[in-house]
Amino acid sequence: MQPLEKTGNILPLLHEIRHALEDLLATGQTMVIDLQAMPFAPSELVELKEILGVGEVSAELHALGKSTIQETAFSGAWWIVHFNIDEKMISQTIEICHIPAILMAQHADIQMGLQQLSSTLGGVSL
Amino acid sequence: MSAPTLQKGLNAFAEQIDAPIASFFSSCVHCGMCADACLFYTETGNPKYTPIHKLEPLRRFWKQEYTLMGRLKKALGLSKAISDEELEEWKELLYNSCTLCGRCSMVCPVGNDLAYMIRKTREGMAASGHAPIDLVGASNRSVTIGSPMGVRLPALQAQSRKAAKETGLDIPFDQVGAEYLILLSSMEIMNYPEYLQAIAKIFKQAGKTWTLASDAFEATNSGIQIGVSDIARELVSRVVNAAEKLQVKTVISPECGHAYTAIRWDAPNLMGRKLGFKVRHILEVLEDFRQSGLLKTEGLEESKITFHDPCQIARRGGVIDEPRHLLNLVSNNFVEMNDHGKMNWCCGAGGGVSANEEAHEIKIKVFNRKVTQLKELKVDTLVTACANCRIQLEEGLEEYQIDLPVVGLTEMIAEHLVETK
Amino acid sequence: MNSATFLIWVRETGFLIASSIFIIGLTIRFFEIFMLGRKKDLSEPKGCAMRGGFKTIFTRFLPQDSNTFQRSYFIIIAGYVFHIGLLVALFLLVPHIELIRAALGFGWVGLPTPVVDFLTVLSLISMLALLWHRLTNPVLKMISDAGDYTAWILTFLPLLTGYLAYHHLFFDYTWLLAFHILSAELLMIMLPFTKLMHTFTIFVSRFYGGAISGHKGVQV
Amino acid sequence: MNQLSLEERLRLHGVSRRGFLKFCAATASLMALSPAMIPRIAAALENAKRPSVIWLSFQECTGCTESITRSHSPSLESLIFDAISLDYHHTLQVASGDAAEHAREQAMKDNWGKYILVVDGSIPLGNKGFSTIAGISNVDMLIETAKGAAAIVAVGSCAAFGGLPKANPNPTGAVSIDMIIKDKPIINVPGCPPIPVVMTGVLAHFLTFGTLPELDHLKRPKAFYGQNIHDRCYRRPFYERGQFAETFDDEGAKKGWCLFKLGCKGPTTYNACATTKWNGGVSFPIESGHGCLGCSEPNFWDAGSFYAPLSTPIGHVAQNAGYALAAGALAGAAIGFANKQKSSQAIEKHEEITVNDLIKGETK
Repeated sequence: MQPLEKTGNILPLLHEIRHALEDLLATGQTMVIDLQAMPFAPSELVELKEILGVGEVSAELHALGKSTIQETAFSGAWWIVHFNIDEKMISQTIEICHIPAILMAQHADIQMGLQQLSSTLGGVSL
Repeated sequence: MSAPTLQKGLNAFAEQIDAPIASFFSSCVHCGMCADACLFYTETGNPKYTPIHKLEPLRRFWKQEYTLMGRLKKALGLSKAISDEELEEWKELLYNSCTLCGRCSMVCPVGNDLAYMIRKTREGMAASGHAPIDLVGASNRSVTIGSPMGVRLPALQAQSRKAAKETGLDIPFDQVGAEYLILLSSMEIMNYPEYLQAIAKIFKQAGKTWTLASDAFEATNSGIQIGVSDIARELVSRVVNAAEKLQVKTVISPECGHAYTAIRWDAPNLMGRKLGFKVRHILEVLEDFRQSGLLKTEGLEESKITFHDPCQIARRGGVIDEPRHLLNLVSNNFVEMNDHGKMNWCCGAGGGVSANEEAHEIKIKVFNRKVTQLKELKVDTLVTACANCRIQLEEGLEEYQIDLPVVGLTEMIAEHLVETK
Repeated sequence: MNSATFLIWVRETGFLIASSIFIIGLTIRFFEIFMLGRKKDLSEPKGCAMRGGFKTIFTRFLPQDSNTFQRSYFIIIAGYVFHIGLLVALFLLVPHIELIRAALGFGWVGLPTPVVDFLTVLSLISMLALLWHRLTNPVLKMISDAGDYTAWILTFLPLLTGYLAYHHLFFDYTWLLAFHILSAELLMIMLPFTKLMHTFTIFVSRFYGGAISGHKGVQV
Repeated sequence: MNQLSLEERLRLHGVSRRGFLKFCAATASLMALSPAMIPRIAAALENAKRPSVIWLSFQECTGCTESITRSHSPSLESLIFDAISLDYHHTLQVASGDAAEHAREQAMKDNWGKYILVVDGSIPLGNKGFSTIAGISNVDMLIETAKGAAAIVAVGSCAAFGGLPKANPNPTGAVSIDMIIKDKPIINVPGCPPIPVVMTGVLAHFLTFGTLPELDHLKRPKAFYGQNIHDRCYRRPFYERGQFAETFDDEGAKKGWCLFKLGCKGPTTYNACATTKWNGGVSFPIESGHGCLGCSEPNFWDAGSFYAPLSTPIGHVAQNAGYALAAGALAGAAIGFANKQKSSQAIEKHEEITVNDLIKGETK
């Protein structure tokens, strides 16, 4: 059996990533590419992943299910996949940025954490 | 006797419409290629001379009477009826500026035979009284006198005596049982008596019997040119009757284009029966003689010569290879014009144009096409095989001040005959 | 009416109407022509009318000689490119072959779409050039009538809408496809009653013309 | 509870702000919106209130409801449903009989002018009795419920376009929702059934922005129905090259060639199947080896065989051609005969022309 036909969308996508990285360096402009908005042949996402490779940073997030944040071999380009509690994929994107926003500690969460820490400190004596 | 009317003209159109015409009009895509093939257009640049445009009256008639859509439109009053005024306007296009040469028929990409249709359109034109007065006169003389130029038997007899004296040969008249019946055109009798002498010599050498018919010597047929089959039939039947009475095997058309068409192709159809004899053009007969070794010539023309194909003989008659074989028999410097054979350019005077004084000016103007061809070649002698072409060639060359002798092919062959006693 | 129901209409009712008129019209036209008949030529033949007729059907695809070509090169080249493009698009595009297969029960192999697309573009350009020629050349200006322009539009529209539909240009594809089919149906309806009839009668007229020459022994 | 914003409710469930942002990212993807819209979505959802939804099912097969409930437990879709108050759905609700109808009336009263009305199934107009709920005919219930709705979502091809009940000859006189309701914003979410996330995407949009998404000429949200299946099909290159599967089990089919010749309606179908796909992004019909039926297009059920190429005519072409040929031959023979007569008569009428008959006005 011959390999299945390709949409040919990988090459333009790689070009898009290249331009986005150039912009990031030049102006600090970040960008998100939604992989689910594009048609891909069954084999193509695998191929894309192989081309982009694995970079230095890899993170895992646990909020409303798992999320994986993987820097690609091209620093500044991140492969981000969100899963729901059922471990079904709900979103798959490539982000071009210094660090994905989702990794940043959020103001509201810090505040809540701070409250908890304060009450912990108030309730016990070490 | 009744005067021509539009009604008679339209009736004649209806008589002429047949499957070929219906298919021709159905196929025409108005591409305009016929204009580029017509010397009346190429030499004047006037688009009204486009061959298919000349057929507009017939096309409209066909459309209105013989197509579903045309009939519907006519019933709804949406179509323009054909009028006398219109036919009168088209007279110039159908008679003065068409020689029925059929060059347009050869280039038409959908294969339309436009010359065939123009010939048929002329039936309606004549029946409705829109034929040129000079052609009417010529037809009148043909029917009443026996020749369009008014040549009577005594004139021919005088020429025959002269020929007999020149050649020392007998010029036979009304010989029952002769193998060949020789026809002549008035032009040959009056302008080119050499032809008759050449015939006498050639047939003598070939050892073939021949005769003239005192009641049917004229080969030309004004009925064909003006487009009246009844007159054409009347004229052609004289030849047919004479040939059958004299029991000849073959009737020979002289060096005249439309005469050949009239007797060779039209006669049986006009008479409505097959003929009891064969009809050949003189060139075909000469070529027959050559092939059978009956034509012994000596000497070759030194001068550079070319051949003007008469349209009716070549493109409309299929006599194309014959003159070339004959020319190469007596010349070693025969060259072809750029367009020749079935693609030759007409001299501009055929199809009744030469008999039509109204067409004189344009006839000379379009001769420029032949002048251009001849200038390219720079020959010493121009040979042809049609008396009508020959007159136009001589007259045209004179007008364009070109000094170039024009010779009939039959005479040229006769010049080279080996003298036998 | 929305595009989807319009598409169904042209594929169903529209096609039924168009194909009926097309077939009825064609048949009538052929009866009109052939039933007129022609007189038997009683003159002794010099050549063969039949051979001349059938030969001319093919030989007249090309100009008689190089001089004729030089004199009319524009109309010949543009005409050729236009016809080739049109015929390739009509008979070698797979969706069209499927239509033929559905209607007649047989089909053949098609060409890759980019090839058809390229020839369609050439065809469209040629048609525009031919129109310009018709509007400016003195001969064509004189001999052209409403029928010539109608025929041009009827032929141009299916090519154009087909091209637009294939490239999804300007309009929603469903509308374009429906208009493309509709334009082809208009062409079918009008073909028997316009000069487009030459599509079929060209073989008849070439035969007759060639037979007249062939009978007289003129090489065709 | 209904007065809390979505973010507040999520926080009550112990979801962090990060989790909320992740939810927003997934929602953007779900609504086919640009990722750049995520901050706007977050801002909107922070304040979004829980709207009431009334779901009416008329002449339908419950396929649409099946489709939307395919994705169960705490999936994204269910979170969206968490965020709305589904106050009436006669298939899904626990209540029955009078209580059920009462729930609808109560929800209408409580949220008059604000609730979303979701409808699946077409409305039979041939006879009101063809389809009733609790003794109320479909058309009456629709008109009554639509009055207080903020917007109507016509889910599935039946509600949107009349669907299979409307298929020729349409025995029940079925019509789509927009044929009856003219004064309310209507959004069509066709498909047989629609892709589940497309249904929830539309609700998410309403929830997020409080407005309907941008619609096409068939009132379908452009975000999901703006793209043509054929354009986004990964088998498109085969179409270009002229490589087609001729049967479902030939070499071409095995090699994944284009399904055009097997009747694929992809070229005239606008839907998100080729990108969003089905069953959590697993596949879609063409990927599974079957041509697109065009189920999200009006009257797809009357567009001829599912297995006849799009370029072929619908109906009995050959038979019709036979009749036309016969009719043409008859008419042609009659006309041809008349033509022939005309010529023969002309020949009969022919008066011989002599040389004296050629000049007009001349009498001799």
